[in-house]
Amino acid sequence: YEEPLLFEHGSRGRTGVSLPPAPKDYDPAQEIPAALLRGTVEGLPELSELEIVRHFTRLSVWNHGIDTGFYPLGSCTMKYNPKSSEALARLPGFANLHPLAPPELAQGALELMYQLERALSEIAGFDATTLTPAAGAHGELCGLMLIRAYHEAKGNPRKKVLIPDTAHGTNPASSALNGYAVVQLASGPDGRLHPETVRAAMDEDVAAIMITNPNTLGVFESNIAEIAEIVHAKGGLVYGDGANMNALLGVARPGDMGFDVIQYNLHKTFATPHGGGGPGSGPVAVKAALAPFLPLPVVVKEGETYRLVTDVKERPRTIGRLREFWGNFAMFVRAWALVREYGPEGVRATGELAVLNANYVRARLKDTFNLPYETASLHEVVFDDKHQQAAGVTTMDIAKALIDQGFHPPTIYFPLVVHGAIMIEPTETESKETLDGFVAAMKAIAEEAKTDAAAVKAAPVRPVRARLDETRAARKPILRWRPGMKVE
Amino acid sequence: YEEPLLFEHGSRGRTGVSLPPAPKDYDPAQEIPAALLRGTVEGLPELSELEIVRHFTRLSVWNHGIDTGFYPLGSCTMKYNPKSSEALARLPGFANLHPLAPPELAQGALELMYQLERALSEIAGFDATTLTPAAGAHGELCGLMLIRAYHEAKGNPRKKVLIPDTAHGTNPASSALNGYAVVQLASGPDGRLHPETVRAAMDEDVAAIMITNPNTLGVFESNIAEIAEIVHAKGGLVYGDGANMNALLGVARPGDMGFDVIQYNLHKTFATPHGGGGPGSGPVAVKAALAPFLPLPVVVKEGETYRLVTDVKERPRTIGRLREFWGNFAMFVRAWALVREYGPEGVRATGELAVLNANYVRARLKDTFNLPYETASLHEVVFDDKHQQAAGVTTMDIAKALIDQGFHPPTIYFPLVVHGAIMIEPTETESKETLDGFVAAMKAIAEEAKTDAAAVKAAPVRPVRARLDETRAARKPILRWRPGMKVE
Amino acid sequence: MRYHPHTPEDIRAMLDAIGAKSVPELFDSIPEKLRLGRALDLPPALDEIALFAEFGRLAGRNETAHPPFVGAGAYPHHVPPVVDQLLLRGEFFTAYTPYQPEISQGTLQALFEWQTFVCLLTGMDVSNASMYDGATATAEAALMAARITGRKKIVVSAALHPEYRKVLATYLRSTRDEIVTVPFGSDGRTDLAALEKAVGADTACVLLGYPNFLGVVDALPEAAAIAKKAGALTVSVTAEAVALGLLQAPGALGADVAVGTFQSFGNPLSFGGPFPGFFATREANVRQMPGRICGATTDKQGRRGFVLTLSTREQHIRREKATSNICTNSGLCALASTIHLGLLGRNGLAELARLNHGRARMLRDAMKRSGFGTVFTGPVFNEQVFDVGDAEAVVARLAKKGLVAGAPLGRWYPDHPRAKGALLCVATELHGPELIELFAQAVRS
Amino acid sequence: MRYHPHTPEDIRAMLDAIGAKSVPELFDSIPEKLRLGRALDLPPALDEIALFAEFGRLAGRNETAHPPFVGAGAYPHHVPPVVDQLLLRGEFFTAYTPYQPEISQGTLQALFEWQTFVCLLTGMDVSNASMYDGATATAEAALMAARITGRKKIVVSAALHPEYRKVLATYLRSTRDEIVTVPFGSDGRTDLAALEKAVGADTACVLLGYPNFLGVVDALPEAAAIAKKAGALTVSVTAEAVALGLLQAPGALGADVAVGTFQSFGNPLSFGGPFPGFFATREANVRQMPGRICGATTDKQGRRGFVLTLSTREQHIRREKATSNICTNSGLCALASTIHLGLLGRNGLAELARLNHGRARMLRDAMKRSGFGTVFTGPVFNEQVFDVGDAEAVVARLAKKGLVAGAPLGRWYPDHPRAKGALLCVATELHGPELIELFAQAVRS
Repeated sequence: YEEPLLFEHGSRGRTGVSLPPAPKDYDPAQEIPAALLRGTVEGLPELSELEIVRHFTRLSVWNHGIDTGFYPLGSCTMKYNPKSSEALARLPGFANLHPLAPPELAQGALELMYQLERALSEIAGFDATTLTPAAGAHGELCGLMLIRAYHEAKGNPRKKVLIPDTAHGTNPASSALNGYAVVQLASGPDGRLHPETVRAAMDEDVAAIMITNPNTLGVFESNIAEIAEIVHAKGGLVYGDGANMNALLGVARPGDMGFDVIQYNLHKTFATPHGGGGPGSGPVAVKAALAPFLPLPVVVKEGETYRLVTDVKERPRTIGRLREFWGNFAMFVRAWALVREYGPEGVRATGELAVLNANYVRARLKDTFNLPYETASLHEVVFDDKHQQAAGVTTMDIAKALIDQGFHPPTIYFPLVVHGAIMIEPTETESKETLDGFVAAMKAIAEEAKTDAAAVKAAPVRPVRARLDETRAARKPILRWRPGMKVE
Repeated sequence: YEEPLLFEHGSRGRTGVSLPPAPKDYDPAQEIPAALLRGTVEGLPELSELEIVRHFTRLSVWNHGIDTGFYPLGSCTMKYNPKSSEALARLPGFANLHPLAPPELAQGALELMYQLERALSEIAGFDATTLTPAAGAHGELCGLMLIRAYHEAKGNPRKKVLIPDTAHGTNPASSALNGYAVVQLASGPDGRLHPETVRAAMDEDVAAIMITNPNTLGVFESNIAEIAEIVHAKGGLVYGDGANMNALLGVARPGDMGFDVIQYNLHKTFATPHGGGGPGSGPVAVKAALAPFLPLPVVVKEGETYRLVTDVKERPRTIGRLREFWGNFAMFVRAWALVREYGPEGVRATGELAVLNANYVRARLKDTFNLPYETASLHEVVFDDKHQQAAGVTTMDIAKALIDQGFHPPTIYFPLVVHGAIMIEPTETESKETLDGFVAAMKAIAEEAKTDAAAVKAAPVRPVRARLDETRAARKPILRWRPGMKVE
Repeated sequence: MRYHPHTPEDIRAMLDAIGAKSVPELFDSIPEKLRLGRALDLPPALDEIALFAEFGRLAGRNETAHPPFVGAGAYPHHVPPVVDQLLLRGEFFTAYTPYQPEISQGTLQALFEWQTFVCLLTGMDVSNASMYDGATATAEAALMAARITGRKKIVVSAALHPEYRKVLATYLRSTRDEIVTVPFGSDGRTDLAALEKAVGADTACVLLGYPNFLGVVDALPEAAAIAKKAGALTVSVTAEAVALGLLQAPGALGADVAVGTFQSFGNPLSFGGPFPGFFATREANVRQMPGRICGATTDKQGRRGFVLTLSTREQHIRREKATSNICTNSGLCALASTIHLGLLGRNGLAELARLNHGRARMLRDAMKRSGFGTVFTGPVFNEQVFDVGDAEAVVARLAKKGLVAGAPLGRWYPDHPRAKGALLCVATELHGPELIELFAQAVRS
Repeated sequence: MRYHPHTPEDIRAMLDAIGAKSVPELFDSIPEKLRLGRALDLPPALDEIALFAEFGRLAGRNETAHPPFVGAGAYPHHVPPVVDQLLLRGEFFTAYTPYQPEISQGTLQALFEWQTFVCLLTGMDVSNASMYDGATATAEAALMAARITGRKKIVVSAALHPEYRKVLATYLRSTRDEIVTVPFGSDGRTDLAALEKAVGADTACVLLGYPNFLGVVDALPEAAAIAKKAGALTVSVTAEAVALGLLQAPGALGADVAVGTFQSFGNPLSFGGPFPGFFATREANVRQMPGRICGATTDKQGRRGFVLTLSTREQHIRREKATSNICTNSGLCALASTIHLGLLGRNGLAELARLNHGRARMLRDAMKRSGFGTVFTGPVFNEQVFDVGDAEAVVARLAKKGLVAGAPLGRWYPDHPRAKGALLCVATELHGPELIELFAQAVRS
């Protein structure tokens, strides 16, 4: 079936809500200047509740979600989102709590934030954590602001940030947004960053190095301690992109490796739902030297009472505010629920099984697909399309063919250091049978690439749409509905 | 994709729950004889929570529901199930309330039942209502038991029940289950039951007549008052099958037409969800003469306090208990929510718009499909496949072809008085556009029946399964999974 | 009106197509004098916010801080939120009975899984797709036994749930089948000597609770042997299905029919309903079973699929000759049980059952420390009867504290010598050690 | 462990396939001295029942009987349950960013609808697929204005939400753009004379709340005219988007950028987040917009479909040259708003906005009867500032009664002459006549 846009059906005067009547004696026009008033908004839909329900129910089934199948997007950590957490986040005491409620009416929420902060500090090996950033990239921005504030306090904000070529795009973007020039560092033939590369680039103008560990090849940066020493020796700081924290849970801690600051992605490591693109939550954990600069608010415990510090006077060196309120609290609830259900053993098992799953996929596929780096993998593994190129089948084709097999494709064409990268992160919540099914699908596609490349290139045929024309979308952007709109 | 049975996948030792540990010091074997104990149950699935979520999420999308599209099943009243009602039924004060909680801890639930009973009495025009029956057929059984008790109290339970040939199958089945012989009455050429037919069959052995009004042809039994007089004159009672109450809401009341007792189907008229076959709720409303016989419990209000009467001593003439507890309370909550949101105007509009929708479909399709009865329709309309037979296309084919158009087929081959019946009940929650789409689909199928009958007979091709072999299912019944089961 | 999509323009256009002038005209087939001619006397319409306020008020009056300590046919259990979130998928809860199998495979496969769960837990060969509840399933079992044996006498243990027995009596009133009730002994088990005496060549079936209403694991194997000797069927009735994770399957102990409710799996208490009744029996009786049955078959392309089958037993085909009049059943409740049982699985069910048994032991110990012993000596699962002196007084006193204390047995067994003090209490996974302690203290003070 | 499917057999088989002896061996690439070597110091694992008990305890400490009377950037509104039931569909909430459009059309079409809603309400040409929240959207708007104009000075009204202004300051700290704050007058509107003075050839943009933090409908057309004359952009900031159902669209009043949050549509308060930030602007600025954008296109067969587009602006393509570093946004919150706006529709939105305005008037009358006047004279939507004598004392006193009373303005404007008594209060569809009366009485007594 086809489902029109909300704006393309309905009938004048229909509604999907049941509202109390407006008080009779008040007319906005008596108070607000006519020029500032509008009538009903032309173009808004007019639909019954059933029509809305059908619309979104029908739309939903055009999506692949973790709940419908395997979702091995590398660097995205698409693990199961517990339904318990959804129920807990909806408890009226959380969902209906106003951010400006007096602290005596918000003690439960504050206690939860306080406990989650401490747990995140412990898990990554740091001294303090702020929960306020909205997502991973926001956490990076926060971390770089802390680094800038730290250097400014020493009299010189410095100019540059070192970033390896395997980094997520957010790393250079966050640096630029924070006024730092980016120096890209080449990783070695083993997929790792080498101390000599860092030593060569490091000088007194470098504010920090940003390192993802394990990196986006799934490889542990085993020189991290030495690299940190090199950077620290010149007064620089070491920033950790925590997107891949899932690999280390309970096994190793960035704070024990020389990192000064790291951001979490609760929507990756702690299973808060990705929601089709957000919301996320990007807490930032720091060593004591950076703690005075943390953004507000800060949760403090005084006796048995919790309180939010929001006044700069109490934290004069703070970088200030990053959000209109305290952060994505509903995500804190979900993440804390997971930590509480797991306990220390469960958290460690999470990291171990994530690494086991990735290594299993690697072992099963390494004879079929090219492995550009032989180095050991942790939580994810990167292949490429080298073996399939002869038949003219590319990574894009392999991805689309996987769709027809009922799997979400891995992350493709990233990291940039691998040409035609196929980046697979299974996560710990997937069973061996699911991985076996995925492996079988990948092998079947590799086989078909040899025997019938055209069929692979015609994929996907099963979903509601075939390959979409992205060039057309960008060349003549149609970014909203307008009356009479036709896209053919 | 294919989805195995729960019992066909999984791995030994896997689980989908998180339970507290059992107390350490207790061993059931010390208390319960060994012969009465079992180990773990061989064959039960062993799956993680994610596997369960995927299993049922995937299964669900193989279903058509009201939420996915139009569902014009005649006699089933497949109207929109409000999501508000789902939220309300889940309020902890309702969902977690034990049926044997002391009345002082259940006043809200009792008040709701009391108010719903009164509303149902008013809507159908009766003196008292019992909420206890589990579904429509259970309500019929209850009503017939009341009739039997009434006659027994007069000294003779009588032997027969008169039932028109248009009746639902539950009517004769309920009569038989209650020990009455069934006498079938022929409806007239106008689809109505005629007084002379009743007069001819009526005698002192007849306990009651069961009438559905409007009947399953969607036709109002306009002779109802006279028929009731005939039956009453011989000491019989008039039972109303309330399956089609939707047609009369706010416009006319069975209690004002001579009916002595009627059952409701809350899952039809009051929008409680059908749930893939249940649960329903079948309250029974009666005239004062039958009230003393109502089953227990009865809700009474004493001052400002509500109480359940469960003791036969207080109601010595009761037919007794029909359920282990009080009835399908969670459905009462939903039905009462609808009545409260609608108010008297909304309830009446419901009936009016249901009838408008049915008449609109009738008007739009009557030139394309044969209308076996010309008599005016109320909430549903019955066509047949007479015009399509020449091409060898049957009602079954038309139904299956509708599936490919994204619609649930109407009720087919019922009522039995129409050969190849196509029984359409749109309900009031469907929009004109939806009806227009359905009409267009029906016309397209009629057209295709002329030009390409084979294509119609090959339907459905879009769903997850083609036509299923029902003969095979009945001939060699496979009614459960067994290890190694193959169905090919 | 958010549920009525009709705009004035829509109505006018539709009336035009019909050829009618007004909506009331569509009701011309109803004689004027049979029309209501006034507005219904119902409370005025509420907007959604007012609706939630009103229902919040009603629900609030029933809220308690702790789970109830009463079972007696409806059991307080934890329902994992995942069950409800899956149930709320519109494709499940807004679907009708799966009469069009091609677009109902979701419901049908789930029902096939439900039937399998019922068979696995009860040790039976076949199960139907659900009944209204345990009590009506019990009545249907007795009717089936009478049909199969051609006999009239139904022998029932006094320890079978009293409300189930009342429903049985209501159902049998018109068929004039005879019900004979057999007493229970001081161990809370059915008196086998009395049973032996009651069962004869005229007996259609013997009905026993397993566990029974007193919480006791009744003498099912012995009762089944007695019934078998007389050519009667044995019907095992289970209201607390979690017990079947610890206790031997009724089918393995000689029962011919197993009925009851799976409410404990995935279904909230909801003041007593709806609950998923179950009905299972031996292969030989399949064509005598009441209710819908789901079966496996193939489609035109040879793929496995599911359909409702053996419908020649049912009312919509056989009318007055049907095995039962049941039509709508408890499909969604059965789905909830199926999901919950899927989550529990082999180990989870065993653990949950052992946990329930352990919690009942914990309650017994706590009550003992409070000075209260049990009334019956037979083995129990998660329910037991305590002697608390004055059961009704305890219930009333604890209600003031917001505690639902238990079921005073005197309401159903007024003539039992220990009726006054007898309080039937349950303990499940919801009753943690602190709560059990709090309860035992509250009963005393 | 219900979330870890690995059985011991699975692990052994997988290790065999890998050729490893143990799971720890898989971590050999981590130098021994960098490993933790101890268990994490976290609270012990909880089973699901204990988990619900613990979170019930935490949530219970924040529960109040009545909706809060404070808005100040987060607004208490009724969310129809249908919104949440649709959001809980796993296909929506467990999906990632729609980078594979063929299997993400559900999310993509909904985002296209979100963008359309944002454009219709703000009167803008283009919108992105959402921002973190209103404050960061405001900061991004200032950065965009600086990019477009090549100018450094950001002029901001003191009546713009103070926390939004703080976030703006944090964001601009590294770019060394200058922020100039313009005061507001006794009517609660931005002082236009001061604005005129502050805006010049060096000004990138003017930022105004609409309505502003004081609840007042600010002088947007006049401010936009001043900005336009100087070649600066006007940024309209709306935290209470319901107002856009009553107030003229910012785009129609001369704004070049409209930002803020649609929290009021479909998103619970959740102690302040997550909320759906929005960002809309004129067509000409589309390639300077931050964040993801969804666009319409066709598939290979010519059918309309949707994709994320113009991604050359984004970090994953452009890295340090991107318009913003934003990646994850507020997709699910935006979906909630889209569903709620779909339900409201043309009439519902207008009604809801008028209802909110009426309730604020009702509150003003009730407060007047209690003896409390308003502080500012300008027109308001659903928020207004009352003079209650000692605002902090009132808040503390009402908290004891479980009422969340409002936001004492003195926290943000300590130097305002009437700061001590000033209490910012909201009234929405959730605040019925009785509750408003109760509140006005409680403030007095």
